[in-house]
Amino acid sequence: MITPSLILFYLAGALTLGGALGVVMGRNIVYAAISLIVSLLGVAGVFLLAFAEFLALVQILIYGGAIVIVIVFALMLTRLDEFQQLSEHKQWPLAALSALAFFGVLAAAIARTAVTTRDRAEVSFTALSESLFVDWAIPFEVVSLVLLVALIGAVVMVRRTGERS
Amino acid sequence: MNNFTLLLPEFLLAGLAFLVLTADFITNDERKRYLPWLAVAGLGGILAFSLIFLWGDIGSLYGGIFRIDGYALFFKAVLIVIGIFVVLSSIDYVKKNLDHPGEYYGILIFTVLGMVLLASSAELLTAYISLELLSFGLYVLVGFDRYNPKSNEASVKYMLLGAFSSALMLFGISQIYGLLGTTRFDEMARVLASLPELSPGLIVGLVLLIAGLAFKVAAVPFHMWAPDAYEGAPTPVTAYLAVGSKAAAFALMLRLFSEALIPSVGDWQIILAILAALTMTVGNLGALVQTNVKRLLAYSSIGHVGYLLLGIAALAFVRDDNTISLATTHLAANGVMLHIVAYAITNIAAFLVISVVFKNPGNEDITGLAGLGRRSPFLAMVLAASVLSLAGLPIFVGFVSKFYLFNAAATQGLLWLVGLAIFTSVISLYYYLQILRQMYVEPAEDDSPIKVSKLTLGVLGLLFAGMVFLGVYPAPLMDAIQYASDAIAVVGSSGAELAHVLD
Amino acid sequence: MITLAHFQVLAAALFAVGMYGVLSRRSPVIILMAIELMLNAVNINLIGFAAFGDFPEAHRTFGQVLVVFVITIAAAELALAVAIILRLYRNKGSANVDDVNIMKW
Amino acid sequence: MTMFDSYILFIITALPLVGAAVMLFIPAHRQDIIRWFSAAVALVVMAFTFYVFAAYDHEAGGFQFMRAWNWLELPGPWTLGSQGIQLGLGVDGISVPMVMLTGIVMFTGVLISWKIVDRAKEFFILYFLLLGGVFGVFVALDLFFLFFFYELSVVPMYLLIAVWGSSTDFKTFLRTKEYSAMKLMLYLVAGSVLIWIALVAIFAEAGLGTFSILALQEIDFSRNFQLIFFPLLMIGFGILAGLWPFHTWSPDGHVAAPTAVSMVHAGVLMKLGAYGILRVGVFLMPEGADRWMPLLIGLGIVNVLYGAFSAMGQRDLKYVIGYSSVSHMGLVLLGIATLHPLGLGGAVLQMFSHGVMTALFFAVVGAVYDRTHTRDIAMFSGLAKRMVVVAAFFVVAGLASLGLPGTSGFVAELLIFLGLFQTYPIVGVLAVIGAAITAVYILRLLAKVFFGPLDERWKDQTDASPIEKFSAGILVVFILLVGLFPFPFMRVIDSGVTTLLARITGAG
Repeated sequence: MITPSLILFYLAGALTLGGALGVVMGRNIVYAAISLIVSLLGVAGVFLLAFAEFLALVQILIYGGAIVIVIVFALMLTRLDEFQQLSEHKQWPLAALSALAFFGVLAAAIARTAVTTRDRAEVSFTALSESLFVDWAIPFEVVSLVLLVALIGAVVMVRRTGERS
Repeated sequence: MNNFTLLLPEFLLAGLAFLVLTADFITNDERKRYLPWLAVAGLGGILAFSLIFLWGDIGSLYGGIFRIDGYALFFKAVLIVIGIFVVLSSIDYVKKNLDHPGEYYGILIFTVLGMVLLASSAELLTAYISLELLSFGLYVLVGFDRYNPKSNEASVKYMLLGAFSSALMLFGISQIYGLLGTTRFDEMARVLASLPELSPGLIVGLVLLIAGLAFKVAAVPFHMWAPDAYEGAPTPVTAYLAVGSKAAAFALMLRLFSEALIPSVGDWQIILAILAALTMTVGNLGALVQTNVKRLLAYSSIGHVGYLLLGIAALAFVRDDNTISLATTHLAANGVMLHIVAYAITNIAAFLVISVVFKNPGNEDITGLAGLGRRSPFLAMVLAASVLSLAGLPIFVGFVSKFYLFNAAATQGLLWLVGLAIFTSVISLYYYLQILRQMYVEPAEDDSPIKVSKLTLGVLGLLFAGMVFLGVYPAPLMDAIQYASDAIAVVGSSGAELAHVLD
Repeated sequence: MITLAHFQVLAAALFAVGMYGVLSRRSPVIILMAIELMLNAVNINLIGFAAFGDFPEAHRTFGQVLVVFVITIAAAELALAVAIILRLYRNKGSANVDDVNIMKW
Repeated sequence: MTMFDSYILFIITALPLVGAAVMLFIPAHRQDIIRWFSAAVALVVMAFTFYVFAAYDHEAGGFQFMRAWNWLELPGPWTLGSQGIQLGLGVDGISVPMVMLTGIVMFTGVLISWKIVDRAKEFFILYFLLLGGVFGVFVALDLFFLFFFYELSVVPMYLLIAVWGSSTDFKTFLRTKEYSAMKLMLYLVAGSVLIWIALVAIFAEAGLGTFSILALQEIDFSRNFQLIFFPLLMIGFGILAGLWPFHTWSPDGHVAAPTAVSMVHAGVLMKLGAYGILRVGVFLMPEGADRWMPLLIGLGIVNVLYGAFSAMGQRDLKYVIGYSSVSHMGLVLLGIATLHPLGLGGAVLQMFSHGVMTALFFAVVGAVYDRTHTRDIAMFSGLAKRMVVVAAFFVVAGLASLGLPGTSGFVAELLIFLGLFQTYPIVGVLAVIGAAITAVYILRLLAKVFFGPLDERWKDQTDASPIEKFSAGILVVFILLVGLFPFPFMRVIDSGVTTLLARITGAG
């Protein structure tokens, strides 16, 4: 049954997949970055359709904002023209084949796996935050350490102090 | 109610890392040489504290996502000791070749924390996050030789493939979450035991989870990052990569497979067995053609991952009629843990010798070992002992652990795989003997004796003593291991059967 | 009507596209973006299960919690990876950036 | 049993290992201390092995001097309770002569190695490790430890040959010591693969949770199991015993090895293989043994004839001895394969006899090589004129080798032939022919090298040094002792063989 939400889903899905294809097929890294934004916005749309408004917001802020900006900054810091000509491996048909095979297996598994479902239901924001900060406090703490390590690591990697010639 | 005092060692580890980072920040260059000693003292203190404080103290936090038991305690001790040895073997190397010692040791301690958390995780998300803490630290450490393009490249490659494997694993976790409704190990086991058979979606999830883990431990065919990463990384980090990350990943795998997935052992045993067969074969054959010592040891460690996977595959005896016997699960679990310890001691020693012998990082050709037997008899003896232990020859610990592990697997009905394992183990002897030959038979180009610092001598002496002592008298270690495996094996050694008929 | 299968198939497709990118491209930056796509596929899958799964409330929430963690890790991963790639780029010079051939063994 | 008796086997095995450990801490340049220390340890060990032989009660038979220590528990639902791995030691009539043989060769080998100056410390450490392993195999009553010591005795060989050995120049090609060492290692370790597989299979099949031979002998393994796994043991141990066609490591290895190592290797180590076939193969799988023995007969007779013919064609003195070892080990294998009291007894005695005799051979050849720096037979003539004592030793070894009455070889070979005639008469005839060929090449060798006119090149050669005389003398004494008074030896051996055969008839 075609419902408006289904049409929206297809739209968001097309955006997601189209953007994704743009990322992995493109020859130009700037276009790839823009395609990535498109795709990630599509994912945010999908989140909305699953009543995950908070996550959709997070998705737009973190991905659309932070992550893509990091990538673009990185490109700016390097000489952009070097990235104009991107290429594939010689064995890209093999990669395409394995990706297709992977999708085939997954699709078949989805088709043959009966899952008991119920109507779409949203997860309340309070429940989410309570779960995040109470039930999953340990992983949450650890994730903050992961971020810290990534930060220190990034600083170590890029900082110029003590640079040898 | 959550008893947070159980988490004290973890908090202390995080605190120690912060302390080292802060100390680095506020001290001048002269004082920075005390940083590693601060790290060692801290780790030693935390080790002692954990052993005294947590002994026999069993509990779980947040309804079982995080388990403090004998198994976690055992690995906590093993992993912290590994951390101490890696710090000790880094001191000279870092002073000579790397800058930013504070960040180096700080990140190292964070990865130790990640490993320790991994051994306690009894839930997939917690395990995943801990694994990422470990992996992120390792990505940075591998690239820590910032001005060496090989190190950069190793880091990039390791990071990209690590992230790729994380994605695979996460997809597997999402499937398991969606189809089992839980990611807690004990609940997973319960749900799995109630299923008449595994749905295709679930099988895909399990396979992806296994594939992701296989990437992390460099099992064939997910091993291609390992030789490059091992070669490019600073040598002490290579040791850490070979030892610490694998010990921790197998600590997780052992718990995962024996606590959560054991009811469906009939489905994954063959997957793991094939993975193990490929890994031990490719690893040992690949090592035959290597001329770079670090690459050689990388392939050898891939071979050893094959043996450990064999042990995991042998956690249960699947009979011809698809009934499962868990009567000798302990034997296999003990074998895996013993081999992890043996492999850890041996590899740290081998890499430490290599980091001392090879002055210029980036050029570790095997001929550089020529004449080591005359240049430094002690270093040569330790390296000889290490490779013989890796080859599984007595009187070194590698012999006992391989024998125990293979024996366990044979008892579980995997004799064909044991035959292959023993056979590849002989192949490995060939390239290990090449190392011996370089050291003792070939003459050196530069015959000057090698100066070895007292610290390195002490550390190597300790490791050598450990290799021989555990090779001759492993009983005390086995008692500890038995204590650990009592905590994870679902069915005790009473011989009870899990009545689960598949299909 | 949207069903769980829609989400699952979309996730699978996105995951496969990302996988193709990782396996076929030579530029580390593009590979990084492809990995982000794969992680987003995971998130779609999780969101789908959280919305449609016949679980108790706490377990449905967990699906979204997992997504939060994945997004956080993805962000950290990307920042670190970009830093490491920049370091490589500086040392090797521009011409060789594409030669980080991850399929070599 | 006294306190001392219960520890004697442990002491014999541990002393060389402890000695090796102690030597680690002696400074490398104090070679005099190292030599005297090694000799002292070896002498004490040899004395203890004599004691074991003398004190073994052959009338009681069975395993004696038994002692077991729990070493490792193995968790599992074992019916006997959790036994695990034990360091179980004990000797029966078969192992007692082997232990004594090892003691003799060990001591004489240390004396022969007196001249080694290059890295003497490392040499003696490895040598002692090797011998600790050999003793361990002969006294272990637990399959794990048997294998442990077996591997331990293999490991040091590589370095002993590759570092202290010598390469052989065959005009057309060079057989380097590294090549020989590697070949020997890979063959032996390939053999241990088969053994290892068989051992874990035995453990899994028995389901007792123990490796103790005494416990495992109570199990009647199924016929199929025995048929599949006995050949693994036979070939695996057979490789070390020089079984054709897996023997090619042996001449190369023996020739490349330094003298003392050749002595130990040909004299003792190859016996480990034959001993393993008996102790593990025949003892635990009598039915499999019974079925597979015709194959061993076939391979063994090839060994005898092929080894003898090859020895005849060699131009290198040491290769002659190397191939004669292959031939003589063939006799041992034939004796085992008869599964007849006479043949088996002969095989064990031949193991002892060949061990002493080959050690003497290699000691003599080593003495000649040290003085002349060549082993090419064509270069030698009339050496006896300058080296009377060396020649005399060689004659004794040669006569023992061709089985002259009055030497140990005679008794041993006679028993094997008698056993063969009782079971496989045609093979017996062939074996006698093999012995005849041995006589031909040994006598020709004697005539060419030691008698005849003295070659001018060697007119300044000196005779054996006192230390060489002493060590070779010990070996000569044993050759004659066994040849003239075989009964004390046979009594001990028979007690072991009888028990073994009782198992086969029981199973058959």
